[in-house]
Amino acid sequence: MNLVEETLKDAPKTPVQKYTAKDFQSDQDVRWCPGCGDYSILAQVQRVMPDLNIPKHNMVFISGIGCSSRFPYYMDTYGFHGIHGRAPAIATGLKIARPDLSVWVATGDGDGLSIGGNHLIHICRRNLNVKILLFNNQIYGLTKGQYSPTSEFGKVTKSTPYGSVDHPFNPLLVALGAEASFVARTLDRDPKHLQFVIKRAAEHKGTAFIEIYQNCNVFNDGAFFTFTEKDTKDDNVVFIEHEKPLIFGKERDKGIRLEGFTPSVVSLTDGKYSVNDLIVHNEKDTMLSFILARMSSIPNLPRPVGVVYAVERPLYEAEMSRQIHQAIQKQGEGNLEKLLNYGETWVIN
Amino acid sequence: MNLVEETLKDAPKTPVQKYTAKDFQSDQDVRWCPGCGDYSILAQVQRVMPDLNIPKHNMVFISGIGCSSRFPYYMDTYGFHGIHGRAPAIATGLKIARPDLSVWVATGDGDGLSIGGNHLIHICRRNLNVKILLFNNQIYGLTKGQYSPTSEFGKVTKSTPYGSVDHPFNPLLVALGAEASFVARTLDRDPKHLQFVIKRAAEHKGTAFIEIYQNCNVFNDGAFFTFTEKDTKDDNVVFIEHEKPLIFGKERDKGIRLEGFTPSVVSLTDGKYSVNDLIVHNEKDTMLSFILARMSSIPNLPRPVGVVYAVERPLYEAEMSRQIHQAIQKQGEGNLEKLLNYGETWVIN
Amino acid sequence: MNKDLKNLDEVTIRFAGDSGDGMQLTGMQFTSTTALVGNDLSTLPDFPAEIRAPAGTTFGVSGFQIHFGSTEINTPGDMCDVLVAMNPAALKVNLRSLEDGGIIIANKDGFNEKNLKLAGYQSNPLEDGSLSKYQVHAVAITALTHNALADLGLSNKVIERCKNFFALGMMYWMFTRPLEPTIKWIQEKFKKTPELIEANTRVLKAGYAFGETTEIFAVRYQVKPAPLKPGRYRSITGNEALAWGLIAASVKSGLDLFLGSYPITPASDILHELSKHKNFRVKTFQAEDEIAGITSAIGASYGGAIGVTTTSGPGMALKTEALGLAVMLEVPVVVCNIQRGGPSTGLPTKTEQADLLQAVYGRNSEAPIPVIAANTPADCFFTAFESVKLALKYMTPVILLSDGYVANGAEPWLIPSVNSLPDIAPKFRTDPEGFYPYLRDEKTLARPWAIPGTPGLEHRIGGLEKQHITGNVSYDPENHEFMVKMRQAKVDRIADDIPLAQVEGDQKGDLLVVGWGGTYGAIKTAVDNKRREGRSVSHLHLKYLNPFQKNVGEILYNFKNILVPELNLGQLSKLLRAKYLVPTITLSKVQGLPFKSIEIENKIDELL
Amino acid sequence: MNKDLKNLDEVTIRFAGDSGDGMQLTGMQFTSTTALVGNDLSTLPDFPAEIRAPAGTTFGVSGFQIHFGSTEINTPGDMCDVLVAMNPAALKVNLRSLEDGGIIIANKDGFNEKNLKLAGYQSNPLEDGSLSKYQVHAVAITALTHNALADLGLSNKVIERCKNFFALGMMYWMFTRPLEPTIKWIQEKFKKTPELIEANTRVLKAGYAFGETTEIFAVRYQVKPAPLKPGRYRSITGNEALAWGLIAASVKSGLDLFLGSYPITPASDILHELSKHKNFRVKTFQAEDEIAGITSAIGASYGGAIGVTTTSGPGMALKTEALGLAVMLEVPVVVCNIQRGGPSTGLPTKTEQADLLQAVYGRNSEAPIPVIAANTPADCFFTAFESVKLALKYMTPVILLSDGYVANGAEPWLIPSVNSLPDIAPKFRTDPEGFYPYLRDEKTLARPWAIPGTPGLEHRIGGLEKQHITGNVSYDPENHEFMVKMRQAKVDRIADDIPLAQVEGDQKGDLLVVGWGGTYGAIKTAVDNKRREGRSVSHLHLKYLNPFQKNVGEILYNFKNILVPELNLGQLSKLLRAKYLVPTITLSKVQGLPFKSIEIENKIDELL
Ligand SMILES: Cc1ncc(C[n+]2csc(CCOP(=O)(O)OP(=O)(O)O)c2C)c(N)n1
Ligand SMILES: Cc1ncc(C[n+]2csc(CCOP(=O)(O)OP(=O)(O)O)c2C)c(N)n1
Ligand code: SF4
Ligand code: SF4
Ligand SMILES: [Mg+2]
Ligand SMILES: [Mg+2]
Repeated sequence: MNLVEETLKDAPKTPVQKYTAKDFQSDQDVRWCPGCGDYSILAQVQRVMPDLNIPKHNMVFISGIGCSSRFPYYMDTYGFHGIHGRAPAIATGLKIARPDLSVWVATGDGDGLSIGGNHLIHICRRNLNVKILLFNNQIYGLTKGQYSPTSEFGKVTKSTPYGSVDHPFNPLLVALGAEASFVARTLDRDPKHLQFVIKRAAEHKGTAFIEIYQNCNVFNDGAFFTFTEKDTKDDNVVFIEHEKPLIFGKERDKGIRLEGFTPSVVSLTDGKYSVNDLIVHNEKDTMLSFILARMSSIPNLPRPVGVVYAVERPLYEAEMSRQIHQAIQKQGEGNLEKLLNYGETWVIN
Repeated sequence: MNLVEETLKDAPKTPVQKYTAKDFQSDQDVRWCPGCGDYSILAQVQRVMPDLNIPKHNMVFISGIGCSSRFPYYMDTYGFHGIHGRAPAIATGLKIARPDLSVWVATGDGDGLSIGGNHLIHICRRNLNVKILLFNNQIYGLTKGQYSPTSEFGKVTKSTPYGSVDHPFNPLLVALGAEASFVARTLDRDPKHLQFVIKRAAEHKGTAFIEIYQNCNVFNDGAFFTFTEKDTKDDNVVFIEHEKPLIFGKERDKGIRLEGFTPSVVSLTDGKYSVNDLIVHNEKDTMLSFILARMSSIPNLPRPVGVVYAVERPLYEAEMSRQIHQAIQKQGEGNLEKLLNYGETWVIN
Repeated sequence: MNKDLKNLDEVTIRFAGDSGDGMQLTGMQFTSTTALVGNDLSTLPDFPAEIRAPAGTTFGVSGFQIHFGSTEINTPGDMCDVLVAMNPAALKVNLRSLEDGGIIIANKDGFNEKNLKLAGYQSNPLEDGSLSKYQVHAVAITALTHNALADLGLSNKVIERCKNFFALGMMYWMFTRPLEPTIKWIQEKFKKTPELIEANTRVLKAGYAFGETTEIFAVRYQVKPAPLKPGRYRSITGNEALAWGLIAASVKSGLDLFLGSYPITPASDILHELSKHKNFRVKTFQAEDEIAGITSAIGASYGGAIGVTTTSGPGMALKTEALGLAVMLEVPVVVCNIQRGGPSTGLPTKTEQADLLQAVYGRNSEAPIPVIAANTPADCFFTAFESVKLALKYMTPVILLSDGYVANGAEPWLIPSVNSLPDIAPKFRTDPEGFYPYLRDEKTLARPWAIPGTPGLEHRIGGLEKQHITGNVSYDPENHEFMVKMRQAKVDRIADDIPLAQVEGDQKGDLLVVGWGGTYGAIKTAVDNKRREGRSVSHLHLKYLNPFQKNVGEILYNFKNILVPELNLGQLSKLLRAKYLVPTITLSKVQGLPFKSIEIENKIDELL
Repeated sequence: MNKDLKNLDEVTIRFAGDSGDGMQLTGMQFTSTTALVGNDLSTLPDFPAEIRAPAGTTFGVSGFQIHFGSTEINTPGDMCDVLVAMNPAALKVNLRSLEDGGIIIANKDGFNEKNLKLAGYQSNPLEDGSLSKYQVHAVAITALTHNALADLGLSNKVIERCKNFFALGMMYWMFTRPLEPTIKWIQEKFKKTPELIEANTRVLKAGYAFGETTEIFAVRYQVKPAPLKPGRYRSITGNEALAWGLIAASVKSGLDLFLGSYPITPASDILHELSKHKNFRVKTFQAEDEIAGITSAIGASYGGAIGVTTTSGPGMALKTEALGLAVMLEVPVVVCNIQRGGPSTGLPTKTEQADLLQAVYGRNSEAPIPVIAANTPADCFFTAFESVKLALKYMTPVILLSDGYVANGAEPWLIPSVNSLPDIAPKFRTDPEGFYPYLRDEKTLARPWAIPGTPGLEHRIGGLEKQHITGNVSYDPENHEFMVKMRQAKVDRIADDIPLAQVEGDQKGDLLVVGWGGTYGAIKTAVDNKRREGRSVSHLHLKYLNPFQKNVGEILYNFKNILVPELNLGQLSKLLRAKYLVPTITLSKVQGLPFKSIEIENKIDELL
């Protein structure tokens, strides 16, 4: 037993009493702009946490820098406000050292995909059991309004008065390209769905990557209103669910069908196609996940929202612990005296 | 006209005389280990260059650090041996400043996908007209044999005496996830194919990402022999060509067929399937490119080699030049006097 | 009504309110008008760290300070004479920078229960007598604004947004400034919404009239024009000046400007500014991170552009490795570090001068880089220009140090004529005859700039040690030592090229105050004041931090004591002591705030 | 045959050949045997930069130098007495480090036309008289090896690979060392291929017999055992010792060791070594880059492990930003910088000491970090242990400086008993009562280590400036200054805790030679030699570079002159001058090579 185990041996492994959302509110004043989408994300996370059956002393939220990265301050768990882009690497170190903790990363489209892109894809490929909430507001909020790697081509911002000439990342595709084992998308303005997806991520064993569409009402107001507002949402979002066909529309009268690999919208009322012609979602289908992720780049298709991909594969930290366990089993607990005297030695009298 | 244009106005835009491969050999002794796969890559690049109709004074090879990154020293073009992982960023700056140059990046699996992963995905998304040769030997060569982000799970190396616990990247998938406009794979030991792919990349307008399987005979000998050696190659590699079915095998008696999205090997001789049942490659099909890229991760499938994906989309540097051009057209060439006196000024007598 | 008209030499005013109250705009209008009437001035905006803090809270207070006068003005003022406070939080935060006896103009309507509570007041300070040592004018600014606009049918929200102009109007009256410049500005700004022209103009005039007609202000002030050098002036912030200095160097040199940068406070505005000037062929690349920012700039320089990168704090730290590459490659890149409070993320919106030792020493191995610093907002223009000049002439990276205070501050600037700017005459190598990539110019020790595209000059460079002259990779021990010393010698040689350091004041004496960068104004003011009192004190301000100017040692030895005020724990001090073995006295302030000149004066008093 | 047996106090031998010739192995065997017979010794391998340079070229030469004696040995030797050269390139490269009159043992068979040409010789130096000032023994090593193995039916390739043992055998004879240890090693090493046991043993013996029986060597040497402290010894390299020191600290403290690292020469071997010791629960994480290396270590430390990162040159540069974070967070991480030649990629396989100023100053803003350096290979054990101890006690990042020379060099090490190692007794905070994340220990000023998983201690930390005690984000000016000074004070306070600096030699005198890190052996040898000549010279070697030990100033003031030999342009000098205002004389060497003691002796002569 090391000193950490020794020290924490009596700490409860499950919550002693049933938490409420309020238990997860820290004593810090929340300082996002009034109206910011971050508030809702915070509220939903705080609402979901009691359901996870994890004592809050075992939870850690780690972030980089950005408005979104202020998140840890507001959670009454352990919190670590890191440096720009490096949260996944900090989380990796912590999770390897302490597989017993529930480790969460809060990041932004700039933090996670611009400066931090490399750590993000590496944590995905390694598959540490860390949950990543990427607040995508398609803008740099904290630095007051430059375009981000998810901003649309041609976007006019402080740093691109003539419009940006950058082709944006598709965050889901980046995560899938790095072979993340869990990839999902949800919306700041859909509390239920947000809660659902967070819970699913928490249950997943492995790196869970969640893109959250988040409104920055100060520098990029309404970027996702088509997908989040009442009057347009139903016709522009398809909520995907495992083993369910892709149906959407205010009247649930439209669906997504594949022609070859190309998804297209079909009407379920004009007699041409029925529910049976539609894509049936399968979270474990790698290729389907690419098709769904790509849909955001194809005009006139609704935006898929939900758990796009979820498969299990070995956990990095578990494999590492296994190696250590095996080494100890085979060679015995390390003996310092033996180590220092290992190999060739000689005695001078 | 700026000083660069002024200075270079008389420089030939096409080669004055027909080059040979030898013209591209610099005066530096090549210092890779005898037998290293890098030699062949160098030779093929030198062989292809004369066909590109670009004067060598307009060519620049940029690299990071690694055995592979010594590449620029051996090319009798302009060469820039950068720092570890940053070649794509250096190339981006150069290409934006000088769209007239033919800019190439030579990188390794460590240089390009470990430390340099972020710059790599960002150059792909931005689509600068830069050619990237990634020498994948699934090992860190220059630092004498640690595993790399493409090394297989369980690999025993100097830094992983108990076997690595990292799930490797699939380089093609990473590039596709970043929406690279040209993605290909080729082999150090197949000179013709290597030449072909390099030429195709050179012709492509946009970022071209080429994964080259490269043997490190000192630290990872034979990593790709299944795919490169005579007796196994035909049965383990499928050479993909635009608009051609995926046939392979020593006797060209096998093919790849899709079941749903799942590729599988079928025999063309057992009467069950014919050529018409096979995947026909289409370089422009995004979804197909993912299926082909994913094949390397599926056991018992041959390795696809060739141009996996090639589409055109706007060039970053061209868009930027366009904005400048338009600004000048609209506002006239910048006038410093005017700038300094722009806006509110006042006179003190 | 006839009111007293008092003459003043100088005044400091601070406008303070909620982030949404338009205080920056108000301050800038007051500044423009004040400049137009011929005062010398200096300004300092003071942003909250939060983007939009909830209204009424102390951490959401936004301030703008202007110091103007009929004499030379070098700082935005230590303490204010007048504080305009739009709500209790603004009063609370800023009261400590108000002179005893100073004037408070408070928006009475903003001091409601909710706001008082948010600001943490138990009782209303406008009423509880706690402000008795100030001259308090509680004006119902909100109500008066409503009155003025009553018949226009505007929404409450729009009306509320105009109230800052009421305050501005009052101040224009109080300091006898004309309304016309601001009215013209309103007309331009709102040309698409005539109702806003009408509304803002009315409110501005209403504020002015309020001063004129009501009883509450007994006195009115006049600040005569300052004896400024004749010529055309403009107001300019440090970041603007820096951006323009780079553009000027581009125009003068005939080279395109390339900026590779990643946004970071307080440097982002340089990126914003430069990205506007595409017709100067300026190419701005918002990189994926700071490393790509500098390496892209190196790539661009290698290609024959002026490669520049701009950053601050953590961003500067990230550029460390690439700076070493630039040293090895000997390519001209300019790295602008707009210093902010640290360490780590620190105090992103606050100023500090604590990156000096990093700039001079902060790289692996011996990697000398020239370092120069900007003294004032307008001086950023010259400093940026000079940085490019040195970088091109010596084929070297150059670090330009500015800071949050200089970057965001503004001052009137005598617009230079383009012809008066020094020439920059870079040359690309074109002759293959006798070309070697590391064959140096005898005088400057610079290597040739041989850009890709030049027939016959194909060559290869990189971060490994290179052989003298040929530039080939070399592991030869003697060559390495030679090259290490060569790179150092090249930077040292710049000392022969730059003007000698100038002491302001006597050349010998009891005390020399040595500063660098943004402390210029505060030190100058302090030293001038003390000299006026007859003290034997002089001022040396170092723009060149590496190498030092040739006569710095000589100057130091001429004084009995050396005081070095710095916004750090004594970094310039360390450099001076190590180089000249002179004892120095450090006056250190690390509060995210600039020096007040009084702080320096007090220290001078203590020492003399 | 009866040959002369001469006694020697000390000898330096260099084995040199192609990268493939097994010179490192040969050298290490000679070292083991020499240690076993009780000599003191010091070794230095000398790798080529290329992985496998083409055979026969000068840049592919691999060398191994061993200096051993019956007296105290502190360096691998300035010049060698014996050079074993397996081919012309090996001769060419190493001749300049051979003493005049020294012995050359050359493999005559390696000096064929092709190899001569590859090495750039016009004629055969073994025959053209150009080596007349040395004692040249040209031995047909290859042929003799073939002869010895003629009847075994081995392939040419295998036979060729044995020839280094012939050379080793000859050297064993020449220096009267026993063959048994190596024979035992051969038996162990090749236990799966008995034919190789036979072959190598035969060749070894053949080499020995060759010395014994042929006429060419007239003399044989004996080097008596050194009066070493009694006890059990082992040979250890710097990187091994460093790794083991970390493990020892882990065992002693009861904390798991976490290494986050990215491979880089010459630091990679620490990663390799630590990754072997999984049964000590050591977790090694090969990160995607150096930034992930250190930030993962910070994450692990935050979680209650000993977070360590190891790197060199460009890698250290990349950690700059994260070091600032560690300063702000006040978490214990140990950053090991195995310095190499720079700047930039520089000379990756060569040694240098030029990262000192970077370690002390190289971060944005005021970010003080304790810096300690290893003096010798074995000292790396203690230094690593001490680094962890300080990091844990003061809750601070610590920078450990080693260098390529120390890292790859080896020396005999008196194995410490585990009980003799100092205790490390970290404590995690568990009591929620009165807990504040930045409430400090009064004595050390360390903040509490409150690891996730502890009920009731949930709290939040980060890189923004934090309020004293509560650790909440604070933009308060006074608090910032307070915290900046607090962080500095905490590091300064370490000076009260560490042992005083010890002068070797007299406490007062004409000349003090001050060094740090890997120059220890060369300086000690030089000073000892000069003291033996009666000169008034002493030696002060600084292990603690930040803060300096409390009595350093006092010591410096006791000497008339201060000489600081450094493998840089004078970095320690700058620190000493800035802090103590003492004039220093820098002896600088920046060649990628360690000092020879003679170089220091010459400088001492010049000064005395
Ligand atoms: C190394 C470094 N570079 C730059 C910055 C400045 N910076 C802070 S947040 C940010 C971008 C934030 O964008 P995003 O991650 O999308 O977060 P948001 O504010 O939009 O939630 C930048 C560039 C920094 N703090 N550190
Ligand atoms: C910043 C930095 N980190 C680490 C290194 C050490 N290093 C040099 S090359 C290399 C990896 C090379 O691997 P790869 O890119 O696959 O190239 P290869 O040698 O296999 O061709 C590393 C880690 C370095 N030079 N710079
Ligand atoms: S700037 Fe945008 S993202 Fe940041 S807090 Fe304000 S609204 Fe939210
Ligand atoms: S180490 Fe491997 S990759 Fe490097 S040169 Fe040698 S064989 Fe090639
Ligand atoms: Mg964002
Ligand atoms: Mg590799």
